[in-house]
Amino acid sequence: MKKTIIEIVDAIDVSKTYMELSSPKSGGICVFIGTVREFTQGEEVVSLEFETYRKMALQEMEKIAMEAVKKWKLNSVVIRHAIGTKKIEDPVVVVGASAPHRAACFEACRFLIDTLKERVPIWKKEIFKNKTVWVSAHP
Amino acid sequence: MKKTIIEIVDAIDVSKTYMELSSPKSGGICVFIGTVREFTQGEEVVSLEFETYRKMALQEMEKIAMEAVKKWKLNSVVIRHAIGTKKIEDPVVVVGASAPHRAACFEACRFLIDTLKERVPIWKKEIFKNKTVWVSAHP
Amino acid sequence: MEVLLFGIAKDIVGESKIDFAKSGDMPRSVAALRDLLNKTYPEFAKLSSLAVAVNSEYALDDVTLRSGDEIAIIPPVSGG
Amino acid sequence: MEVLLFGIAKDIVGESKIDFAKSGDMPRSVAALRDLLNKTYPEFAKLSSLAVAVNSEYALDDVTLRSGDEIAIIPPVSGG
Repeated sequence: MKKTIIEIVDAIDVSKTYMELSSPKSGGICVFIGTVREFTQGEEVVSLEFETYRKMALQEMEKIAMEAVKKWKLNSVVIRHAIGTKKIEDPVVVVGASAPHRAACFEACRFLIDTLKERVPIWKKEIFKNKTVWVSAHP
Repeated sequence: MKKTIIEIVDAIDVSKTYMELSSPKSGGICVFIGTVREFTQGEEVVSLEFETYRKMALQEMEKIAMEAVKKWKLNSVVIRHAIGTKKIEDPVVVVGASAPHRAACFEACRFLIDTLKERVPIWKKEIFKNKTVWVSAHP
Repeated sequence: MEVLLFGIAKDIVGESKIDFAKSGDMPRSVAALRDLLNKTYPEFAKLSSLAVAVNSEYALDDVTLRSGDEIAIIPPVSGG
Repeated sequence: MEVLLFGIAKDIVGESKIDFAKSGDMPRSVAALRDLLNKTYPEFAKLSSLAVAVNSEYALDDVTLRSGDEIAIIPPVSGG
């Protein structure tokens, strides 16, 4: 039985991710945490605001998890994204994979975050001192 | 000032790794945890025993961290290895890197564990029911 | 027929949804919906991309829209 | 001159170090040390590889050994 945890939450507790991914069948666990960086292209960020089309986002996250489990024979997957206002250094997304060997968990973890960024309906607004920007909205 | 944490310990507390790597300058943190798997090539493992040439191991880990910080412009690096007897599912090694962007932290994290396995003087003995094996000792 | 709006799409329209039952001219396909949006709100044409979801799945231009469908405008996503 | 032993090297010799002050025939280079070990303990020749560290740095065959050096035999490493 493969374990997948898919969640959209108000605040992420990173420290529990490891226990969620631990398994006697795994030799490697890879976790990626995306956090709010204080500068974007030289401009100081005040905060980020995330919103989501929750029903569809959870469905897309579930599909991504399933694709990864199948492709890399993973024992477990976590995909957890935060929404709402996030300050500098706050975690906004955590993805992780555990597998018998390390190559699989690294590749899967990279796939999880790359694919999440491509197709999960979550939107990020950067709040600067004098303006706000919907990230990636314009070319 | 780049932060690097290099340690050889009796037991690893994985949950603190994230806070050690967190930084307002980072947008991505990648952590790899190596754990004891219950089967190796179809044989059930009872436990693993790790020993080290501590002085040299710490020196080699430090060199690996410095190489990674320089190559990927990391904000921080953790390399922590456990020694002694480890049971199924115990963490034996944690490596992690944080960087402004995710590609760098993934590549650096993979480099840290791959290079550690190649040259840090730590030795692993697999304890099976009826025999013990020094891993990689013989062709 | 209601169309849900998110992110910059919500800002462009100034509402979190458009109700086509009220306005009367309900588009019959994803392509027709895009045309209508671009005509009514020229700001949509300036976005990097614009996807449409029907019943919470990405839908190509030829997908037919029915009155019971849950439709959503998906401007460029930027999670993570 | 003491030579530290780890992992399978310790098992082969049956001790955690070799003291060449006692045995008298101290090798003068990394290559000479390897030759001596392979001659005295044929099991060393069966290992996947065998490295030598001098003052806690990997040392090539041509490195000279001095009596104050900290020397260690490094059988194939297997951390992680």
